[in-house]
Amino acid sequence: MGFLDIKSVTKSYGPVEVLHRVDISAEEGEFLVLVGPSGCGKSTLLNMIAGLEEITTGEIAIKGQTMNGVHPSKRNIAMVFQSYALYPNMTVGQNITFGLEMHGVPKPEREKAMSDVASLLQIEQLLDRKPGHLSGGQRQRVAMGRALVRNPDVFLFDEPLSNLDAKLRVDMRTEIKKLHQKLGTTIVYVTHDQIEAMTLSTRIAVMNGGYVQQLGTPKEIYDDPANVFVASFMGSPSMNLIPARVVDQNGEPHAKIRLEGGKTAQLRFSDPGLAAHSGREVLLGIRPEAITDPEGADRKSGNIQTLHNVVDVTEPAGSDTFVTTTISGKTCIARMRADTDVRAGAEVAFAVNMDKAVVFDPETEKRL
Amino acid sequence: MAAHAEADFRTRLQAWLPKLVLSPSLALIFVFVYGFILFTVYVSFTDSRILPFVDKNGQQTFDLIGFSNYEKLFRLSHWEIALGNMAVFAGLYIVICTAIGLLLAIFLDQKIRGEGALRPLYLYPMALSFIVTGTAWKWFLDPGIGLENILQAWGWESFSFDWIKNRDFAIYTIVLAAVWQTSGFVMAMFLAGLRGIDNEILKAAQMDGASNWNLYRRIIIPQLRPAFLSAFVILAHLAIKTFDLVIAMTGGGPGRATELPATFMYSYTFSRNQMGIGAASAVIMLMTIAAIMIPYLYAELKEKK
Amino acid sequence: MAAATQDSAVRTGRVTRMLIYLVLLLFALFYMLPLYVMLVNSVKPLDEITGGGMMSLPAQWTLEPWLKAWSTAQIGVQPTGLRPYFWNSISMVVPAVAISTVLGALNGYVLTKWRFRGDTILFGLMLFACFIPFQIVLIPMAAVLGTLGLAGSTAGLVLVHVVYGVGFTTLYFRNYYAVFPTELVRAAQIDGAGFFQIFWRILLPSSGPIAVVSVIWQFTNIWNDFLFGASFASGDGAPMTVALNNLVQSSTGVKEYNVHFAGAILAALPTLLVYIVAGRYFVRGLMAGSVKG
Amino acid sequence: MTRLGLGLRATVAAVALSAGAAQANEVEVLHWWTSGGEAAALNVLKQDLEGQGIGWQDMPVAGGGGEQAMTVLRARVTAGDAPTAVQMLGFDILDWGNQGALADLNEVAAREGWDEVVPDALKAFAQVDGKWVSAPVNVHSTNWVWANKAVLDEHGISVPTTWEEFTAAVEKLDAAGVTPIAHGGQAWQDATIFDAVVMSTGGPDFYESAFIDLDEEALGSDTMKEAFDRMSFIREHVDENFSGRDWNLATAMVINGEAAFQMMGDWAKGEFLNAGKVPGEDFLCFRFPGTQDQVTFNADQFAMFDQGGTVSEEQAALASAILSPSFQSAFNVVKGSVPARTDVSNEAFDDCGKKGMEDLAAAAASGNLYGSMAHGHANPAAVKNAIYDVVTAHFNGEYDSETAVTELVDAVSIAK
Repeated sequence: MGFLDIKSVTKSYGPVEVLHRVDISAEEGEFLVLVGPSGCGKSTLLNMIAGLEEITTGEIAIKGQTMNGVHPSKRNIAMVFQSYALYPNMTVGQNITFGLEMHGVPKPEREKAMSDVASLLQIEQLLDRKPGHLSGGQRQRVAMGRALVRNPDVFLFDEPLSNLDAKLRVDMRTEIKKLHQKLGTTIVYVTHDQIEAMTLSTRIAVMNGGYVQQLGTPKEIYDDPANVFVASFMGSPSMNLIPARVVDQNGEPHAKIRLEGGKTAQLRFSDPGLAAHSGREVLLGIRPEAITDPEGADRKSGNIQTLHNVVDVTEPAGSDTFVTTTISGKTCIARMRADTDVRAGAEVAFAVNMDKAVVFDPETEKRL
Repeated sequence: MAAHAEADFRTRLQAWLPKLVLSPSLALIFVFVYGFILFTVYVSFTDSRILPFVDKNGQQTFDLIGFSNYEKLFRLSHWEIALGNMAVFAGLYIVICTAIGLLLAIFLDQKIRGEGALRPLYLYPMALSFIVTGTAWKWFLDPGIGLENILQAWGWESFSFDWIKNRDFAIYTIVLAAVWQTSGFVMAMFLAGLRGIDNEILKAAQMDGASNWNLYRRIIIPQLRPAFLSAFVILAHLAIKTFDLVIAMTGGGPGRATELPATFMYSYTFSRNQMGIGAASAVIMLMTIAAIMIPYLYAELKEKK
Repeated sequence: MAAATQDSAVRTGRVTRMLIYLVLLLFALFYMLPLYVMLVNSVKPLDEITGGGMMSLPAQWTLEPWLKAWSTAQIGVQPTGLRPYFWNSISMVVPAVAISTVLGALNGYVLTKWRFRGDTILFGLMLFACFIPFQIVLIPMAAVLGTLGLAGSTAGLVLVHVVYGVGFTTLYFRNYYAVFPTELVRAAQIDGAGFFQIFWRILLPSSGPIAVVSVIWQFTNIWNDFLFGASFASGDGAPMTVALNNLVQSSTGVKEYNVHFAGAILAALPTLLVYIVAGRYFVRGLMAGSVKG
Repeated sequence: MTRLGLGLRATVAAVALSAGAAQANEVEVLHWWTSGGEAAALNVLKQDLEGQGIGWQDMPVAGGGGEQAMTVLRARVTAGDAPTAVQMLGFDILDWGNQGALADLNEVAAREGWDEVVPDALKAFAQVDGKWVSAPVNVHSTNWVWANKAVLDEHGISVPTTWEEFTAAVEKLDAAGVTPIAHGGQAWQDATIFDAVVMSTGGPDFYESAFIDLDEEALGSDTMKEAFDRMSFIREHVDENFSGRDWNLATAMVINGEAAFQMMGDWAKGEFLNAGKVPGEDFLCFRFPGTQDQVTFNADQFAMFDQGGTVSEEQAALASAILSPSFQSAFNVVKGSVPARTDVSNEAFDDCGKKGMEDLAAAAASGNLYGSMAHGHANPAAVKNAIYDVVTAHFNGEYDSETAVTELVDAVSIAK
């Protein structure tokens, strides 16, 4: 039994089940991120944890106590909303202390708590202003202040950074991470941004279509995706999924792929166990950073395979250059060093790190 | 234990509060609207005259006579005229109000200097009761003392404007006064709608080379759909309720040329002591209202789910 | 207001603008006409009016009709003018507007933020109340008021106006609250605020614009109502419109048109004032809610 | 449905039986006399009662010649809050009396000898089942013609006494470019003329069988068609803007010499007097040509609503005050009508008033006093309004005389 337990929880609206048997358990101090495209059920799940939506079946427990039917304010949780949900008619200070006031905390204590939080978040100078006069980042801080001041068991964040511009988003991301490290409170954080998920979390639940597709540490999710959805959703640019056939050559399993001009290539798998699938059509999953120019290939890798193919497009991104080529009829992105000299139309050598390759069943889209 | 029970009670109370809060209004409406509608339907099947149902001594004074009030109603040429007038009046009134309201709103939305002064001028007629503005209108439209007289005195000898005295045109003067009263309000609704439209869309359309005319026709006016709907409902119900206006301006005349269902209903129920027929006409009016409102409400409320 | 901050993207040429101003001014004249007739005739002696000069400016200006309408005109058997009835109207309109607005706000709050099964149907049923012609309900209303012992009292009139106004106020507030961010309500719930606390502390302070719309609408309708006022008020407690009607309508007596018009403007002053003072918020209120479908 | 109906019936029954709201020692009076003169005259009554220690709770509701007040009355009675006394006309009194809503005034009537001094034709509207239920205030006669003397003199016209003389006068005036007839095109004004025209065309017996007995044969007769033809003649000789005009504006036309005649009840006199005109010098009043011997009347009365059981002291006092000769004289001098009792001194009245009183007494004596159809003293409201519909439609050119006659028969039969 963990600190926060979600046991076989489902949610239905009338006859329509939107969330199917979710089981997640989080330890105290964990930073759990629920990530997925919009409509995947992640916000619904968060709202159920908060008590804003009823649980259809199953149980949600915090510190071993069931929360089913408990009023949101009695769960000792705090929530930061996407729109920040700052009360427009109250000053920042009043916004922060409103919850304490509602819980009957005497005024001096409220003031004390407010000034502590304000100095923690460096928003002392904003306390008398109305939310309408704040910038996006300031509002974000106030919204966090409102959550922090309650000193809750669990913090719930509902896409808190999605309304900020790119730069501020990165800054606030770091800040949230720092705060978590400093306070050590359990956090459940909903986002559709996989980078946020990767950078912030101790564990990630990738959701889609009302199902938890995979629950794991960021590294597990990234390197060991359980299915095609997770593989393509996590990572940017997303994982290349190349149709291939497993062939047996010299007793070892290889991936046979088609190149430009009717040529083929065979890449040896690092995992000999794949020989069992010999003759099958599969999806070969390789992250862009595992396809490089030969000089930039990972020295630690024990299985670098090289192939030559025509370049479609090059996209210099400053730190790296993304090179697009077509393999087995699919567009495939390679990540090369910035100074690599490649031009569109030329035939170039691609070094593929087969240690990082994963294989999916094209029918079920599950890992093989 | 007791504390727990109390907390439990409070939670349950919180859960019931919304419905509890809604219930007084609902109760009022069920009695005072739906109860009364049923009452009216019932009366329409009786031969009640001065009072419904009973006299001072508790004696029943009516008989159930089935649909004969409805039969009488549709035999009355008077009622036919009232219905015909309603169709003309409501049609013109709604269309003209909407057109003027939209035009003024679009014009006012062009960063007009003095908008703040013009707007109340357009709106104020809503604030006045027809008990008296009716008289002012009557005078103004009267050929002997009003517009016709003035223009003729100014030298436009051939000018003629005697609609209010003319059986075939009097209904249009009612439309005129009704439009005067509510078109400003419709303007406000459209203005609000216009102000709510995202400016970026307009800029984009201009980039696309849309002329002002096309901009309004293709981009802006279609986005005002909610405003059109609200305006329609408000105007439709005002049209059906129109009563004071007719009484003040023409009293239903010349002859019966401006009789409307509302004045008909009032006249039969209260002046002519034929409450049964009055109730029957009221039922027909309610059915008309329902026929307009129910599809609207259905569409509106369905959409918002 | 909005005009100042809003940057209309539509550009118009000079000639077009002139035309626009012309049309707007012509309409302004159109709207002013009856008011002109009333004003002009309220400041001239009666013989000038009956002498035929109903549209012309007064040859002789006088405030006599105004004074007479306000304080000495014959309303019933006593020459009290409209003055005493003014307060009757106020004491009826203020509570009726306040109660119907508060009820409408609460209903709108429940119907948007505490939704439950069947709520839209209930709302539709409430809306239908807006469309009942008052003449239809007069007799059954009299029976109910009589049973409740409220006939001939201000309380009865307030009840009547609340009943037939609550549909409108609910409509206005519901549409307004429908676009009010639900996250704020959720945040407040998590903060531990109860049903009324959320309404009172979170929604109500932001309801200014729509409250203006609701108040203007209700104030105008109730102030101008004649039928209910005449039927359900006692003689002394009759509202302004009933007194005005008694001043203006007389089948077999001398008609002092100048006094009638002065009285009419006096009776309309409060509503005119409401429109002028609150009118600038009116469009904003409509914009914030009621026309957003 | 049935249960609801029963429930509502029970409700209405319960409230109808409960007593009115006026407090003891107070009368609440619903009336529509709100314009200066008549209201002031009513104030005399109020002061009279106050002198006896009875308060007067005023409840004026003007509009539509009492229609508005009748609507309010309906609501008040339904609410169980009936006023003590209500100004009423003709058939309304009988209708309410038949509902059992009115108090029995026989005791006062006997004490004060009303039976001897009130004309029978009037009594017919003040008694229900042999019981006095209301106190008549005045008698208006409605078959008057008002004329501008200067205009008539200028064109050498003397007072017409027959329809032919009248048409000759009218055509003469028309030829001279004077508007012969001032008229306001409102249903009741059209009907007021129609009353006089029917009386003049068909004589009193015809009037009685058509309007009082509602005899279909009379209603559909050629005489009726003739009456409608005469209406057409009048229609052709009113000015173009007659439609919707208030009666007093029409009177103003006669006062100002813009028109020669107006057919209107005796209340029009107030307008002339108010304009500083002198009867006999500036203006003339005479019976509609061909009705010199008849008087069509309407009478304002105060009906007393039953306050539970017997008539209250206050109601008795009010009724007695209304019929006192001093009030009858004082009120009617102002109002232009004549007293409801025939024994009041004519001293205070002007020429027109004196003539009115003489005519009334003579007509009452000779059985020539008839209730006015146009003013609800010949038939019930439903029929009256049905006739209005036809008359006004015809007057405004919707029907020709032929159609009008058939429509009249039809409309009356639906409304009966």
